[in-house]
Amino acid sequence: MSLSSLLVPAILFFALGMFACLIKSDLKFPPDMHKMIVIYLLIGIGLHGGKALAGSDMGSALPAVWAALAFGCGLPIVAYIILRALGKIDPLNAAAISAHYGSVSAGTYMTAVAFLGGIGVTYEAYPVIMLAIMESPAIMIGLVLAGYSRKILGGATKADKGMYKHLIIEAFTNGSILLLFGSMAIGWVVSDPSYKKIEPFFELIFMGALCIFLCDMGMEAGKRLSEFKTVGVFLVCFGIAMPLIGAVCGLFVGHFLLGYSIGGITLVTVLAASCSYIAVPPAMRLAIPEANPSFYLTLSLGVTFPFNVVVGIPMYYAAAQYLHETYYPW
Amino acid sequence: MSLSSLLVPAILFFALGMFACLIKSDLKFPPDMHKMIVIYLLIGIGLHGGKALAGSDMGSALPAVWAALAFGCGLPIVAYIILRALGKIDPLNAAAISAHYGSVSAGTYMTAVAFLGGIGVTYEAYPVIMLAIMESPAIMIGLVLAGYSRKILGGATKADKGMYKHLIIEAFTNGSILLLFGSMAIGWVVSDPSYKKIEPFFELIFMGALCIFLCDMGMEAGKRLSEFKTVGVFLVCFGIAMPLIGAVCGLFVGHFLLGYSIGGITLVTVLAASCSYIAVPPAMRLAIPEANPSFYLTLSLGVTFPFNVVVGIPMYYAAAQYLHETYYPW
Amino acid sequence: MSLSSLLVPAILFFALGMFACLIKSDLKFPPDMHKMIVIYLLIGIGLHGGKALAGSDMGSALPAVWAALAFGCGLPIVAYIILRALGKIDPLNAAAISAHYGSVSAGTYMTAVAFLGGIGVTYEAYPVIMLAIMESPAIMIGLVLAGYSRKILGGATKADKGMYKHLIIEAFTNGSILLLFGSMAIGWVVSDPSYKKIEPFFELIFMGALCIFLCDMGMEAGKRLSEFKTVGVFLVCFGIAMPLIGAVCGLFVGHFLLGYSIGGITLVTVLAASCSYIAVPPAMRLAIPEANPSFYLTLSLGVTFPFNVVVGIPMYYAAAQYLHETYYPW
Amino acid sequence: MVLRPDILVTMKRIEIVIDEKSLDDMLRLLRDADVRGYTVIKKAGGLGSTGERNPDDYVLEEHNAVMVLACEEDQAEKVIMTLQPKLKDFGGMCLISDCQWVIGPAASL
Amino acid sequence: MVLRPDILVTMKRIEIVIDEKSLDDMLRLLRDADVRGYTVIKKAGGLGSTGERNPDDYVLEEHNAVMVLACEEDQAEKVIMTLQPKLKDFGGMCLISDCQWVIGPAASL
Amino acid sequence: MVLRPDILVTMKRIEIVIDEKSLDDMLRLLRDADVRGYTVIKKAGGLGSTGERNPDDYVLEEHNAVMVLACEEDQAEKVIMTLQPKLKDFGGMCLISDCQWVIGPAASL
Ligand SMILES: Nc1ncnc2c1ncn2[C@@H]1O[C@H](COP(=O)(O)O)[C@@H](O)[C@H]1O
Ligand SMILES: Nc1ncnc2c1ncn2[C@@H]1O[C@H](COP(=O)(O)O)[C@@H](O)[C@H]1O
Ligand SMILES: Nc1ncnc2c1ncn2[C@@H]1O[C@H](COP(=O)(O)O)[C@@H](O)[C@H]1O
Ligand code: NA
Ligand code: NA
Ligand code: NA
Repeated sequence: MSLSSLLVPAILFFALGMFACLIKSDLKFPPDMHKMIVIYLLIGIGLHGGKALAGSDMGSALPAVWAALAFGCGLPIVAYIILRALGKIDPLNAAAISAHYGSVSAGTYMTAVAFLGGIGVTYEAYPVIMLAIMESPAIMIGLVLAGYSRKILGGATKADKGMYKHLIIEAFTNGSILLLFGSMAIGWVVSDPSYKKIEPFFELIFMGALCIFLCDMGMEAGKRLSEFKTVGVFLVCFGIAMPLIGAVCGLFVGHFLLGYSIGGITLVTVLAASCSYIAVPPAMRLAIPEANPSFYLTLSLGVTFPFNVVVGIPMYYAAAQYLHETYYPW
Repeated sequence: MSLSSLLVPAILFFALGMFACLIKSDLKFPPDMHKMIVIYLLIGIGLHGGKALAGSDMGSALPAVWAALAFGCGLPIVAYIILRALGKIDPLNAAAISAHYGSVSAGTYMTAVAFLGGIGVTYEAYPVIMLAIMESPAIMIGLVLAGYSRKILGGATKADKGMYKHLIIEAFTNGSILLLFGSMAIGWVVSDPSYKKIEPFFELIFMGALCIFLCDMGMEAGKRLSEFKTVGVFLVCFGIAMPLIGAVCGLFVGHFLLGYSIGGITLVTVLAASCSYIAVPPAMRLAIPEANPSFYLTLSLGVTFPFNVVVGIPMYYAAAQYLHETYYPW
Repeated sequence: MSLSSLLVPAILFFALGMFACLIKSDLKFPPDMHKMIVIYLLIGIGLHGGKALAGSDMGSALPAVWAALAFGCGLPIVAYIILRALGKIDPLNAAAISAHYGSVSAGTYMTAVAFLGGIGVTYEAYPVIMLAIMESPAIMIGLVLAGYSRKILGGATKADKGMYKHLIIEAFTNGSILLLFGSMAIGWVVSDPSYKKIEPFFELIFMGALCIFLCDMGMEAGKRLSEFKTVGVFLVCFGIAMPLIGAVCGLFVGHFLLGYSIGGITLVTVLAASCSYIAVPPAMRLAIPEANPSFYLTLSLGVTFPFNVVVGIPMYYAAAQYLHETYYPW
Repeated sequence: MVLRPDILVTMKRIEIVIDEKSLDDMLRLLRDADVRGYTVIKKAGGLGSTGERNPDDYVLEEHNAVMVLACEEDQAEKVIMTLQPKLKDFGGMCLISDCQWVIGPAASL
Repeated sequence: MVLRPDILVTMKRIEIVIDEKSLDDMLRLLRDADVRGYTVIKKAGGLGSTGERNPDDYVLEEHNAVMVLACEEDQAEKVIMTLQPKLKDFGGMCLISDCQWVIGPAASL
Repeated sequence: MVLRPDILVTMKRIEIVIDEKSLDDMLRLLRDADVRGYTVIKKAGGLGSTGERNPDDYVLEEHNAVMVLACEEDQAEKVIMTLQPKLKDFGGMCLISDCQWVIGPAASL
């Protein structure tokens, strides 16, 4: 893997966005533009994934589903323990932060797809299912951790049952998850000639639109990064260490348990290492109003996301490559 | 026509939007996104239509123009009579609702185009002229019906002359009509190599963009549909019966008078069966402030539009096919 | 050059936008749509330019840089002298207006590119550097002219040093300039296969998106044009004469000094003739609050921009052709 | 004030700020209290007991709605009596002040 | 109020809500009445005698504009006298209330 | 007013309009004055001593922010004392008026 393979346009645009933020440029993308591109990209991933799944063996998808659930439930607990034991972070903030790490970042996933595409590496159809599944369980675990934390603190449970129900329903009717699942289903059922008609919009121009999205995310990450002082050194370190822990789990699961190709392992690793900034933050804001949003937002958007995009993805790919060549299990 | 031909992505995305609304998902597209896609789609249809017309015999376009005017003037009167005679709807609401059914829905037209494209059926260049022409006459007839209704009611005419003039001018300077006619004219005059340069944007990615538009429309229709209780059973039935009446007229005119191919008949039928939710509602709101907007909006967006998109178009196509094969007039 | 070569879709859409404004249509594009397309187009130009530059001799780019700086500094001074000597315009308004003419309009540049593309004329890679460079120097000269004007007027310098520093920093961190330079750099460094992935989005659909942009600009120009009474006959004449003066300089520099092809000369001429409506107006509003914004906005957007788009570009092209054929310097 | 009193009616101005998500519930309550006029401004931000609400935040986009309604004193009382028991649930703020409504020309009344 | 009276000027606060389409006419009237300061918030919704206006409605998007202007009492009178005859045409509402304008440091006045 | 006085607290309503660019500085000042509640509406337009600000203008897009804050009288004094020296720099306007805050049901206080 040469240096030039790191010069993926999408990642360079991310860097451009961060640079714009760094030099305090007045560059600003309209907020609605961001929402539109997210909608477009989610549908695009969904359709593409659905089409790929339609052509693959669905029995083999089950292990991916289990892996997704395991990540979604396991990683937040690991994160919670680390935050509590090593960082002495107060229980409610720890719970809120943890939930984010069980979930995924579609932006990181798409950057990884762009990265793999740039160096011509193929991958399995299943990771996209994991992407769609992983957003919700982490929210549930976040609620459980919050309840546990409140018990520790001994205070009255501020969050009533109605809210929990509301949050659980929301976790499954969440717009982006619905869009992802819905377009996966559509990609699955439509005939090839029908798909061909919409392919130019959803596939041909996808990578370009992703560049604009990542440029915007770069600015957003830069803004958050500039607040890193408020979160302290420990949390910043955690924001880099936690994706690495997730990555190790992802590499292990992707290679030994799922037995994917290098591309597939990379994507599974990226899913495990990434951290939500779409569905989980609003849920945690509602479920744990006592937690400080600037903690989990700075970590998720300002530390872990840029780390994964700029450093993580190539690293995970290299690790997947090494693993695949060294411990070839068959 | 097999079931799979109904699995047009555009229609599936419409269903996804309605589903999102049904399960009360928080999915929401930015309002500006909707406006942008509408602008894009109108220009796209216009350019495509203009280019097609440039290559066809303009003398043959005249019957289409007459048919459009006849639909625009005749259908609202039919609707008004039905609403008054059968439904005992008060005159002003009847007038406001009627006007909508003389006009057309570009969204339904585009879905029909996507449907025909999906099953590989070609069509004449003229229906797009009808689309462009039909928006305005219905507004005029709506004004006439409103004046007539007011005379019946014997009250002072609330709407002054200035407003009528204003509305008539608006009916012809209306943004979407202008965009449609303007881009038709541009598609007409530009040379083929020039057109090739803009074709990727306006044609290649058209069907994909239409999917996003219809997903949004599905949510909008779902929202309106949920208000159907306020309009009552009679009006909901009318909202399904009236497009069928329009469709019968459309089939007859398209086949026997215009002598179009199956695809062309289908489009003419769709135009006659569809019902405006762009230019007519604001005009009626201004012209007949006494009418209840939730009546005509629920009917147009919540009943007739989804009926046409999901059930109507394949039905009209089947009918056109049957007609074309059975009563081949030549 | 036949008449049909003037029927470039982009220019026709500009005319459509002006027409919509003229007939007072309610056509209106969402403001965010405009911002989004501008962002997209700037990135598109930048990437394309960067890619072209990567394949060309960078030593030869230096003369283009010098020419850009010369235009940026020289043209405002010429404009200032004309406005003061012939028009008796008050010093501060003259300074504000002048600054605009040293800068460039990316919209005009892109229209010229579309025009050349439409008639199949190629051009050098260097003018895009000039486009990126020329926005800032004119702002500096504007500040200098403002300071000079204030000295003439003998009043206290209203603008403090802090603001000057702020403006100079802004001139270099300005969003659009950053976007242009940034994407030029990205286009430069990315590998060909990587570029291919984002090309469909940034190049294939570029010309179509430009049409929508120019339709919007047509409406904007129309709105401004309708205010031409407030600026008076002299300024309107200036708004047409000044681009012609710039064009003569551009033709001379492009042909004799830079030795470009017909396409290249046309673009250099367009840059010299065009007039900023993005970065310069806000800078002048801040630097010279005493100047009347409706003067420079009407001139820049309402007079010079439409003049260049509709009349100027074909004229400059014809002149470049004539010059190239008559005074072939080698 | 020198203004002719015949064109001014003394009224109460009620100004409410709540989370945009609760706006529909609030409007329903207002309609129950027979309110026949109000103005709503959405996408407002603010700071309150539940922290900051920033409509421009990329991830945690939260909006307030500002509502203004002018009504006669007894109507205002009715409104306040209807709203007051729910105010804790809605959060936000509810202010009342005095104002004068300018009425249009008598002819067309 | 314990606030030093030298930094407060008693003024009238005029608050107008009208259909956004009539905003330009209204502003023209205000300029005729020599108003030299106002604030406008667009895209407001509301309920009034002509029904609901909902800026978020997909089909029937209608906007109100909210205008606030602070001026001295006699200026306020002039404004009201100019506006009042047109109020029926504009629809919406026009409120006046008392307020105090905080003036900046005297030095730079 | 017949409204039960136990649910009303007399307060001051401060209304500030400034350039959106200065909003952050203003909010910082307010936080320094221990303000614990405010509401902000952005993207307002207006006319003032520095000319027109039009958030819809294509080239010269300029926004005002409207801030409303309700607080007790002594708090209001503190706020005004903090803001007043900077008002010239900020430009815009700052109004104070009287209002009454409606407090929620006592039970959940
Ligand atoms: N004292 C206040 N002055 C102005 N606005 C307030 C005040 N308190 C609360 N608000 C507004 O009400 C919203 C919700 O308040 P809360 O429920 O207390 O968090 C805040 O975001 C503010 O916009
Ligand atoms: N009593 C009121 N209180 C607050 N706003 C009002 C009131 N009456 C009317 N409005 C506003 O004025 C707009 C137009 O009113 P109208 O012309 O009566 O329909 C409404 O949409 C409201 O936003
Ligand atoms: N008398 C006034 N009434 C209402 N708003 C005002 C007034 N004076 C100034 N403003 C607002 O404050 C902004 C800035 O004012 P200025 O700094 O004087 O230009 C204006 O754009 C208006 O929105
Ligand atoms: Na994860
Ligand atoms: Na019809
Ligand atoms: Na120039």
